[in-house]
Amino acid sequence: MKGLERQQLARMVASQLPRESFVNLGIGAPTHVADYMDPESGVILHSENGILNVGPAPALGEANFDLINAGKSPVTLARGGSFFDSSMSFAMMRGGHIDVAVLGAFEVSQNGDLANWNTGRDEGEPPGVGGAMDLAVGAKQIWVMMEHVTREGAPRIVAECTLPLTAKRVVSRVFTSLAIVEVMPDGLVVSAMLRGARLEDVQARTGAPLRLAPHMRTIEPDGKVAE
Amino acid sequence: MKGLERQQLARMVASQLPRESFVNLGIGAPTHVADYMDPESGVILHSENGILNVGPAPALGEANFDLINAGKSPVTLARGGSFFDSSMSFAMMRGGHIDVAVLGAFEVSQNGDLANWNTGRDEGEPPGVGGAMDLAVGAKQIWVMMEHVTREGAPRIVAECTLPLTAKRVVSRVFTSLAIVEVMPDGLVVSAMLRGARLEDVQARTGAPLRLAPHMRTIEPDGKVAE
Amino acid sequence: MRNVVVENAADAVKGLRDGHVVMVGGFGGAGLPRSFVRAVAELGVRGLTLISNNAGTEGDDLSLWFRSRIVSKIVCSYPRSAKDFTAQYRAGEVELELVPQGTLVERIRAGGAGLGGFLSPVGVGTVFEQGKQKIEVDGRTYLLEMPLKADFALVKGKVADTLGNVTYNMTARNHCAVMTTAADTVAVEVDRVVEAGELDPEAVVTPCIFVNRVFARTSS
Amino acid sequence: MRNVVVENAADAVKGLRDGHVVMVGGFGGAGLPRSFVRAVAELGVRGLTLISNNAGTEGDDLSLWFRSRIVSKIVCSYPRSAKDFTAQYRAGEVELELVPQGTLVERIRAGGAGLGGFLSPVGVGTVFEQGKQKIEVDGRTYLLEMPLKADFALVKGKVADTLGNVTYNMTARNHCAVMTTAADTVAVEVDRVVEAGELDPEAVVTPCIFVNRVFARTSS
Repeated sequence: MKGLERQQLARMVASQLPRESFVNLGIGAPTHVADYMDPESGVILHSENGILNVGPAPALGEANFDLINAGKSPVTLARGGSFFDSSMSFAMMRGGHIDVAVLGAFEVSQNGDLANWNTGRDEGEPPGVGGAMDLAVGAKQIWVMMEHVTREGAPRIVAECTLPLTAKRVVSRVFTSLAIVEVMPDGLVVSAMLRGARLEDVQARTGAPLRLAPHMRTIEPDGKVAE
Repeated sequence: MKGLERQQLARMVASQLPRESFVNLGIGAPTHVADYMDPESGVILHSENGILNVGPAPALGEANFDLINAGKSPVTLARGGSFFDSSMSFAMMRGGHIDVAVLGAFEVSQNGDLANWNTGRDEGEPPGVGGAMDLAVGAKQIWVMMEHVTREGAPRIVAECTLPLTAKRVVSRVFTSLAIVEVMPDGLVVSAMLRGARLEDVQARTGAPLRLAPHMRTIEPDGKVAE
Repeated sequence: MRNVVVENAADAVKGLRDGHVVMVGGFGGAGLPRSFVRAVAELGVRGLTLISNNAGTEGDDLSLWFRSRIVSKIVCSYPRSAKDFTAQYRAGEVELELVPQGTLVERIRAGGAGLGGFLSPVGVGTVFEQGKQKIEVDGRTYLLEMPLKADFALVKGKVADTLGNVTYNMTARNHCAVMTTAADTVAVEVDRVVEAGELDPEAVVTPCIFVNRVFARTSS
Repeated sequence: MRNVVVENAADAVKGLRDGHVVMVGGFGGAGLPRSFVRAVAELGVRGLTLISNNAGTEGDDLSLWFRSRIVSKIVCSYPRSAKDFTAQYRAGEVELELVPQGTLVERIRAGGAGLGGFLSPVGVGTVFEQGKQKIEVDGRTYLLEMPLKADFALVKGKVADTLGNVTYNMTARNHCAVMTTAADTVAVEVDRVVEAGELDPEAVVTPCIFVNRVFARTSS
């Protein structure tokens, strides 16, 4: 079953962000969400190294290495943006001022536990945590975007995380290459599925019980979500 | 025995401030220290409501009610001054960044306990503490300036404070209308006395044992201290 | 695009209800949002908990709230020279939680920054340690101080843009900046509103994420 | 009048000794004081504890300190893509204290602000709670985090005046501003020095009280 590519997944997430919300896009795949955001949405992007209202990537040759995002890529400042120090930036995050943080993940458990900072494998590098935990604990809503299964085909949505946790009971919604899954107090609910997929297809690739939302939506192969 | 007037006391304290030090002058009598400071001393004044490098009082008619000191009197900003919020201002104080805080006091004990926020009497007003405690705990050196005795003639330098404490073991030096008293680990040491005063005169007006410093200085009636 | 400018002070304080916790900026008159103070007095609410450095002195400052009897508790550092508050305090009609100023502002910052509290050396060995947990770290004693949050924060800025970025005027910044971080609804009274992009991004003191409503005292 | 400008980077790091704790600003290359990094590498000191967000990548950044083997411990949040550090870490030649970034910066702020620690919700239920005291407040669990202080803080500003007031350039502000509050000796590398009074008092980010030495990369 062929799921959404990374770019289509990014488009899907972008389309779901609340208008005029303050959003932090985590390092990696979530960064691409910015490329699909409707400028009319009024969404304001935060970067934890000290920017509010991050603009698009600079034109070729116009990068300024004092103007980078949390992934250390050059960015620009949008109109009405501001700079601040890390202490204020993490106060924004930990203090619940960010409406949505979109994060990548290795695993999400059925009760919203998040594992996204450490693969638990020795990859020849020391561990690094960066700002992952602060975002995961602090933002009002934590959305995860990830491939539905690992490269080996194992579920990433699991009954219980096996990898080192980033935070417990924080994820509220998971966007995968196959579905949108809501983490509810009484379990996981699929609120949208890729066109052509059936619940049993998605369930077979998921490590925890799923049920369908009363109002199901369809994800088009280009990442658009039809009501 | 006639001691220094408030203005002469202020001149004495001003002359003792270390060159280029960062100083907070408490509300009340300490405020007058600013009037006697040598502009060449390079002393930089802090005000806890968010100013570094407080300048002199404004000319008549030029007061700006957004530019006030901790006593809510209009001030000016000296060249190279800056404004900041209360959170940074009290971080400066609590964090030990102020070299000297000059505070008024009701009582100072022989081990440096300070009582300067509450007379313990019902004066018909609710209690108010302001920034007194933060300064008393945080500055590198706490200097007190006060009349040597109360209006009724009772000592203000005492064996043990009777009034509600501001902080314990914080005062390092007391400037009074009669003497400069150093608070040492092994007791109070008089390092300067008003011209014509004898140790027994000062001791008679002090509630804890005093001894003379090996090198005594003389305070002139105008507040100048002769080596 | 986000635009948080409201047309009048009443709109800025809309939703403020009986029993709410309200932070009000200002040190003396500097940073005091006078239009909001009046607007709240006119709401007819009751039983507010007021968090502010002072309790007003007289006239159209926070005295107004005490004269209108809308405050049941105040958390502050210096409620002196406050005639109306004093009368009610002495009559036992209003509760006072006195907090050293630096602890007050740090508790507000902790609330805004999502901390559960902090260890302060201030107040150890004084009456302010009563009722607080003492924690020793490296041989020094600290008091565990709790965060403060509010339903509303009302502060005074200098210039805001339409997104809600704010600068302050000189010492009027005082408690205002930190209060904007610690309330569900944050309203800022300013002298002037400009378009987004007109403020220097390096000189913005309160980024717009903290601000819900902006009211310009004089029209923009 | 106070004048903290020094003529060269070596003077800015003078007094930095074996075993010192040294904070170095920067997130990636932004805010990294490269002249100071080189100057310290040339001092021939040993056994430093380095507090910084990263551990360098390659070239003339903090990698230099690992190549010169002058660091015995690093406290940081993200020591990835750091070839020289990684080699020493894997060989057990350097100790790593990994700290979530927000906790790292808050611990530095606590050090600078004279706090004995703070309660953070970050890391609860993860490996980061190991060895830390847990404190429950209003039914929520927090970790007690300890302040960080240093002998030296080395950061990169944009413009400083002769008194030591500092502004930063865009995201180069990052950990630099807070590090200036938490060290005995604070040295700031800037692009340009101006006379006292030339900076906007409202736009100064680091007031001069925190700064001991200023070095202009290019002559003023």
